[in-house]
Amino acid sequence: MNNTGENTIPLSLRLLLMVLLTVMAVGLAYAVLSLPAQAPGLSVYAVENINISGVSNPVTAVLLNYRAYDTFLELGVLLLALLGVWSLGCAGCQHQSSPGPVLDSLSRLLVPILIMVSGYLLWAGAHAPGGAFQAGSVLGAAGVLLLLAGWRIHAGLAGLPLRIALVLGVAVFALVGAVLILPGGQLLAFPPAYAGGLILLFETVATLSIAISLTALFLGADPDEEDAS
Amino acid sequence: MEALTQLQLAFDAVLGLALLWLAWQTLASPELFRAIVLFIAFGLLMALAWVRLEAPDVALAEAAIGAGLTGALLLTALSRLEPKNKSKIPHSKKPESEVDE
Amino acid sequence: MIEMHWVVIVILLPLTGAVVCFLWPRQTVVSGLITAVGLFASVLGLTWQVLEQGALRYAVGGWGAPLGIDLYVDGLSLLMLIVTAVVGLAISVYSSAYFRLDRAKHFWPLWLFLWAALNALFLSADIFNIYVTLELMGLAAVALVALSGGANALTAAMRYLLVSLLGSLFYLMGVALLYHSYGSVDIAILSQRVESSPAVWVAIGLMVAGLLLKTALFPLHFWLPPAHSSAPAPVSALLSALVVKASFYILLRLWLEVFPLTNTVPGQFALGQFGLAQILGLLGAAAVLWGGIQALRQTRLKLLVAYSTVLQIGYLFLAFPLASIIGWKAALYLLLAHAVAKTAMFMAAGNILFYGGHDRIADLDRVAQRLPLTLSAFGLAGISLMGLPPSGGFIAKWLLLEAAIRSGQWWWGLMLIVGGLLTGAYVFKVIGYAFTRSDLPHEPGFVPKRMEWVALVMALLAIVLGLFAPLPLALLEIGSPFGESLR
Amino acid sequence: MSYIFLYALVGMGLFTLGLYALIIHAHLLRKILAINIMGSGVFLVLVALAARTEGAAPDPVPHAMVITGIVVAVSATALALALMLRVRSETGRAELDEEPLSKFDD
Repeated sequence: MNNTGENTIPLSLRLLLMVLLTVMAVGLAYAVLSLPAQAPGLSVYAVENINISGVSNPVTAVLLNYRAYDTFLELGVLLLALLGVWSLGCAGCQHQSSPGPVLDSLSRLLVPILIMVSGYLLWAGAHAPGGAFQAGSVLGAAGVLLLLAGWRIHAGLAGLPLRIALVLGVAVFALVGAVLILPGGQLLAFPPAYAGGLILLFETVATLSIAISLTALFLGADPDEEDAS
Repeated sequence: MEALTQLQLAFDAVLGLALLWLAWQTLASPELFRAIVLFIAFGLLMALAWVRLEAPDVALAEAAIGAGLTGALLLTALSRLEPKNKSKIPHSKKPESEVDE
Repeated sequence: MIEMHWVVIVILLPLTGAVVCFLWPRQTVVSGLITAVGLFASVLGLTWQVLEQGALRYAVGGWGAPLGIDLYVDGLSLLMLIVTAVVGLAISVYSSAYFRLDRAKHFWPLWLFLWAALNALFLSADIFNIYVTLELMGLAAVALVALSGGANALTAAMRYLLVSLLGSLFYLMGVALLYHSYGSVDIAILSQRVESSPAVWVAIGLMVAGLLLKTALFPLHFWLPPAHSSAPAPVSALLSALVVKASFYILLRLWLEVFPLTNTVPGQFALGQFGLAQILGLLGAAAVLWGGIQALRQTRLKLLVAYSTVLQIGYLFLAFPLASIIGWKAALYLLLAHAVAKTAMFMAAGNILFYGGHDRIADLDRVAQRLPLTLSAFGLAGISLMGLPPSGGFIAKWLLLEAAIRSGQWWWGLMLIVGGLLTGAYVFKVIGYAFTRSDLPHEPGFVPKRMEWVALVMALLAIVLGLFAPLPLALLEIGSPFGESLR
Repeated sequence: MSYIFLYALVGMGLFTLGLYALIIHAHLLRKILAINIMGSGVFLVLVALAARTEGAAPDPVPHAMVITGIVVAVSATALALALMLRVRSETGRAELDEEPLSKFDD
């Protein structure tokens, strides 16, 4: 019964694979150990520019200022994964077990806490550990909990409003990023005076988009289509 | 001070081995449900490793996304996978419709 | 005059288009087509700008490398952008007739996302940013393959996803080792700093392995035929024409700039790269043979065309052991010619499938009389793939042959002839069946004229490319991506 | 800073272990888990080596890269799981091999 599915590969091949992978692992280990024992990487640059980055948490500065373009594309990856999941339709999403009373009361207790934690993380990200991704995923966890407790999005919101919320992160990055070009700047170049505010704006929309995307990924299918069928 | 460093190193060694062991168990576990639970535990230990490596931002992201949401996604997928397992016999593949439109 | 940021526009426009298509599914085809035309024009704008000003570097966020991410356009990336724009526009027009609305509403956002990912990838000068674009491209491509539904397509898409993620992880591990060796992920900075060291060698090994897996070079091609043959026809076209070329482009870029032997003491490093180049050449030769033989053996048209892609990818790797400017140019011209011809060929195969409801080669049943435009497209594309004059494929092979002879390694040129003969054999096999009567009569379907004409235009373009070769070849000189001096 | 290299080596170990499991297991859910563990291995190498310089704050750039990587990984996992379920509903099995097996997973 509990066939792990690895029986299809003969032992001799598996041994060969083990030998090959051991060689690879030794090579990888040798490469790591041969690296210089000390290296500052880019931390010097990151710290040098922190005053004009708009935040004081260096990781947030990298994510939302120095390398904000990566973050922009990454929000694209998240949206794209959702598009992919929706295009697949959903196998076995229909029947959801009804939530027990424990889950119901648990969600009543936990959801407000998660929302608060998320808000804190979003705000704290500027100067302490935290930020849009952490806040977004905590908020997404609240959404997942709501789904588990049997909550479903209101049919009137399942179409365009939901889609707008999903693309919010990508759209605001693209729009504001492009507007910043107009005064003679570059894409996503934040003037130091406004950097703090702009980062907070980006983090807020990113948090919302990430949370809703993750919740929607958990749901599996496009709620608008689910109703239609 | 010396003792503290020793202690920390021992902690790191234990954590490192625990990560490898959990990964191995996750991938070798005969039951899928157990594998997923072990994977979530693996994610939480990863978060601990991020803390040790002075990466609290990564630790938060890992705990929330890596362990939490990925775990939830995996468990839901498993629950959607399993019920069919019991009722349905794998039907022989039906000849595929050859037009893709 | 205000400086136009074409570099940024060619990335933001398809993303915006994807978002609009996603928000308003009912108007998705119109929005998609407008975006495609706009994007084509933007790439022309960028071309004009680069022709005027030479290679461009653009610091996103205004920081500049190493702290920020740079975009960089030279002749090489420009050529890739143009190929993508031409093939992309053709695929957009074809798809506007191919998909019904229930699938068009999924196709367009995914396709525009893929287009954005391709453009971002070709423009990026940052190896970590390239990782993100690779994932963006991979996920979009997988979702597009799965769009045809059915067990074969879904299984192929699943395998493709796993392969794609695995390749990206190998690449990312290489990025990690390079970053921690030299403290930068910018290609230009790395090219100045890289020296021979164990970490660099392991990084090269990992990145080359990951990218070869994504490029489907023999023997890592196992995932390509099922994925490319079971996808909807326009998706097959864009996978074969563009997506496998994107990972080839990254490999080429790294090979030329990050892994080069010129800036270090000649010796161990140079020898190592020489050896690796020979291995790549051998794999390329094996791919030519294997892909050609497998293509001949197929009974289904789309699988035949997919194996032909395996063969053509083999050609590209023959340039590595030659390591000369003319060799690289030849490989890129081959890439260009193949992209256009293969698009035409997959479109033709799609039309035949659309018409007859199947793509069994033995039952093509006088398709030549019924779909003359489509069959002409198939034949003309075949001429370019075979490398007969005056097609684009001919010029590319001619250049590659010249490079092989100049470098004293004529045996690589031999593979071009072998590949050409194999290609001729499988193209004529299809055309032969297309003229003969089959026992199984068709239930003829309706093929929109637009789909036939686009296929034919692309096939004609593949031929015409042979007449205008100096233009693209001169374009490649901008920013001298292949180095100044000959080896 | 020996412990830094210890973590980096563990990362390499996870990478190798995941690759082994990815190749030998047939069940798609296991393949997806294996890919995720390989990813964790890469992330561990990236972050561990960022803290090499003694007494200084670790380099934030790899941290940001890993956060990006984690989000990419969860996106890919979600798509992979959805695809796995569709493969399952079309073929009756959550595996890749073409020919039906007599034995059934789990």
